[in-house]
Amino acid sequence: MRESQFQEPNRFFLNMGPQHPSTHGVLLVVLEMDGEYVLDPQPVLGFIHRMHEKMGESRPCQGFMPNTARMDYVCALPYNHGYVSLIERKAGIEVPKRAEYIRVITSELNRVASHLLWLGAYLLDLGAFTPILYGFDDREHILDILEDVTGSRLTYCYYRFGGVYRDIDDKFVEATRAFIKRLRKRYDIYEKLVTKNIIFIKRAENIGIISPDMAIRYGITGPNLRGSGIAYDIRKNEPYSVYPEFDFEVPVGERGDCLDRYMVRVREMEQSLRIVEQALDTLPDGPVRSKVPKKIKLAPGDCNFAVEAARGELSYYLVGDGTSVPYRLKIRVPSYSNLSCLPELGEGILLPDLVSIMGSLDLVIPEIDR
Amino acid sequence: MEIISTLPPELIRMVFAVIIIISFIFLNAIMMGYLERKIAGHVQRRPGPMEVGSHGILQLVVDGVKLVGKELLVPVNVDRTLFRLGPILSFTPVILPLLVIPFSEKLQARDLNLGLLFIVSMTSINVMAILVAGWGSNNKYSMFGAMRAVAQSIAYEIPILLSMLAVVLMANTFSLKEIVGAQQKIWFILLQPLAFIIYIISGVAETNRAPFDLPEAESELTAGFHTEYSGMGFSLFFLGEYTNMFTVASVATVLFLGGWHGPTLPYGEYLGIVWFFLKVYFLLFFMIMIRWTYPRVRFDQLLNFAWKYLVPFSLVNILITAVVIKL
Amino acid sequence: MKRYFSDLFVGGKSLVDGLVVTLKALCQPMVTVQYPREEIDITPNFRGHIDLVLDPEKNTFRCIACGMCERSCPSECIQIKGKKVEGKKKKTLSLFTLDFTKCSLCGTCVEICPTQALEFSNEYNLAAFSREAFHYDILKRLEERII
Amino acid sequence: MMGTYEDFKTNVMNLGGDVTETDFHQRGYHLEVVLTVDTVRKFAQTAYDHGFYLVFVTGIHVLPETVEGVKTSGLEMVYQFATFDRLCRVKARVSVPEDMTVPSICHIYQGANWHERETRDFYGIRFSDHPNLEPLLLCEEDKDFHPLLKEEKKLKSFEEVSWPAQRPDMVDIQTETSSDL
Repeated sequence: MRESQFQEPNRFFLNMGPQHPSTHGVLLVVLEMDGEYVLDPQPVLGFIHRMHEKMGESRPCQGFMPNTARMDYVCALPYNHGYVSLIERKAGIEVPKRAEYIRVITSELNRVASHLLWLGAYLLDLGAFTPILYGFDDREHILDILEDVTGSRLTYCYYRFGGVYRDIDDKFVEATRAFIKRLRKRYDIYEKLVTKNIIFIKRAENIGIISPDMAIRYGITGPNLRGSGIAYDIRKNEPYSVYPEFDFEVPVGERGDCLDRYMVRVREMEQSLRIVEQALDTLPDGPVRSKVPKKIKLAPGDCNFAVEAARGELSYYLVGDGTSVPYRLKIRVPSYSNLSCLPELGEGILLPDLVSIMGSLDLVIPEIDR
Repeated sequence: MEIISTLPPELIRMVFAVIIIISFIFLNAIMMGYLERKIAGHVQRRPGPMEVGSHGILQLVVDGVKLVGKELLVPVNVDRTLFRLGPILSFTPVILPLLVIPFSEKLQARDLNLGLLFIVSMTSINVMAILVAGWGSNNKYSMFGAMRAVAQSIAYEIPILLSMLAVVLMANTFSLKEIVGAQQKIWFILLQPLAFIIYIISGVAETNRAPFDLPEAESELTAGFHTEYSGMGFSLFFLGEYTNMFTVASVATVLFLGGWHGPTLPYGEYLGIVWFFLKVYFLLFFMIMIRWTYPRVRFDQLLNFAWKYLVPFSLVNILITAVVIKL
Repeated sequence: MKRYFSDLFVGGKSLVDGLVVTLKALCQPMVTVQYPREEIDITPNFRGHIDLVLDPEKNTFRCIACGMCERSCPSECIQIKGKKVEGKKKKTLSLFTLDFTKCSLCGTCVEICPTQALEFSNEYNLAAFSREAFHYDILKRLEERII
Repeated sequence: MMGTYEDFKTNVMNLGGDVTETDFHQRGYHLEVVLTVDTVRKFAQTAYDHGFYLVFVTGIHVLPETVEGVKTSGLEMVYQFATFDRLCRVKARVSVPEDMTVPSICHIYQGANWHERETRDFYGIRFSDHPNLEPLLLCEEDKDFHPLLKEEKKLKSFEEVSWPAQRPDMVDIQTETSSDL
């Protein structure tokens, strides 16, 4: 693939992936190594490239809805959210308040589910087998709650232009409140098993430091950025939906190492729960879907909509041409930019640290490959 | 029959002992495999194997049959001799330490006066097997695993020896039987708690178990030194690992937990084995629990821990022991 | 030097704490079920593949073969045909197939249907050895239920 | 050097960029900058100096036109930038000349490396001085296959896919967002 750089006899290439346990999917990282030291890790993408952007340009905008859930399947609802909001912005569709509340509640629950899965997967990368099962145990409750209202467990297609597919009921509210209570009780387990564990701390502390300047140069967003001490959250900085109505904090780290990224995500779960609680308390009555024409015309001109997905900034950029089929649909996925810093981040470190860094970046490969 | 009677009785005894021990090794691996999967399951709030037999008790037997029935794949461009030698080398030496372990007062294949040294030398052959397998596989991941195993083994042999040495100083002998005998009144774990802790930590590292399972570090090296092995080749490594665990736990029992000593049983000189096995399997349970609790340490941290904590502490321990004994 | 000992003691304690968590979990009941032997009830809101609604009054489908679902489907997995039956003014449904290998369960067809003739089935135990097994004949499935 | 919003605007204008303020609630970005191939890098440097991060780089395929006797390639590059410390999204647009080459900005924004490789995959736009312009998402065999280039009959002219020319009163309905930056 690349020119041989073997000036020194000790150097060699190692293919990590596409079927490696810690690349979380079909990602190949070609490592140039000297002993156990990684000199130059180069990710090779595109193993599950599906050209979602072309699909977006070849069918009416309603038809693209199911695709949005199939990029980041771990946290699909914010992807739904970004897309419906984009079309609503473009076509000037009003959304009932209740629908926006429901969107926020379900998106935040999905974010917690995503972080729980990440927590387990990261620990699995570090060699601990048990936390992922505990994470799954909690996550399963969220999936049950979401399944009851959305009808699917993972690749949701729940939001609709101008509202949501189905209204939530008392059962949903009750189950969600019960879940919030349950997860708060479980923090203690995670803290004792993982957060305070000396082996874990030693594996994550001072590893893979992302400086704020580096974040700017690579466009790193989401918890990976907030770990570096920059409180940048689209929900706060570029408020969309009804997020401005809720009181929540944006947790930040200090050094920008793997441990900070871990702590940011763990604290973000609590903030998401807070948002869900407030939204449930102040849930307005009313319709969940406004009247939307069967065929939505996208006026000429471009339009952008950014949302905070679990992994960072997700931007949809659409160019309309007056028909109902988008002329151009660009999807800016967070993991793509987050991963692109790996060659710089992984220079001259040990192989186990590279695994730790890749785990802490929270990569979802189908999202990167699109 | 006449030929047998002409043979020295000691030889017949040894042959019997070896047969019993080999069958025990297989039984132990099956039990340990089952226990490990069951405990892992319950720790993770799931049932573990449930399908084959009541509560999946025959799961490992079936797995064994499957492994035996599998094709032995030899990848191209490997060093065939070394590749085949690896598993054998990993399996053979693990039988020998069990020959000198006193399971009870009268159940011991052979009491060597340098029994402890014999065990130490035999268990360290295991790392040779990993090196041979890793090198012979012609796979970079395997090679990493092999190199790690060697460094890890060198680092952890020293604290193991030093912690053993403290006990040897107390008992004034290398013979395992006599060491157990010296614990008639008080177990050495009470007199040498530090040595016990050091021994257990190093023992886990020595058997390449999590959190020190660096040679096979799944998330880093896919499967480390046994990446390329299939079928019986893989299962011999598997057998070797569990037997090694058993050896480490038995030596810990002999050195620190008073071997066969326990509340008096009828036929105590034979049934002491009950106490012995209870203690061994308690330690093994502990080792399994550790595996399913902690993340894996990094390679340099592992070595740092050995050289910065275990070696100095065990040296201090020996020094104190020696001074106290002299006084 | 201070860090040397604090690592030892704080670290040691954290390891013991961790072990307590797993030991406690060891004694707690399981949270999973043995799947093929036990099954968890699935929510009635689950969205499986589509099915035709059996109208209890007419004891047949409500579909008027207008083809809205076929046209709205983003994956083009629905195929519909109607034919003229003597004595009736409108077309009657004669073929309704779903290629479930392509379906992404978005629910557009169910929502767009002017007569609410489609619903989601609750089936999730779907596995087969061939692709053709997922080419469902939805009309036939309904006819089986009519009896 | 982190300047104010006004500084940024002036600096970009000094580069020769054509800056227009837009309605954020309608378009989702605040500033639209029209650049030429010569000013792309300078603009990127200015954006970097003002603390902007790169959101994405992509292209749009429109009908080629002949402007002042020079035929364009029909491809438009779109860059989007945003910043961490205030709400400001900038869209920059460059018309790709007929030789299909645009200067790479990945020496300023390393993150642009992959975005530019992706754009090469999808549109065939080449980036001068790019360190490694190899296929990223598509495979090596598809080096000359560019999936996002539209068929001739589906192509629309640039005017057909852009907002109607800005009315003079547009600036007055500016939202509070851009004024208090």
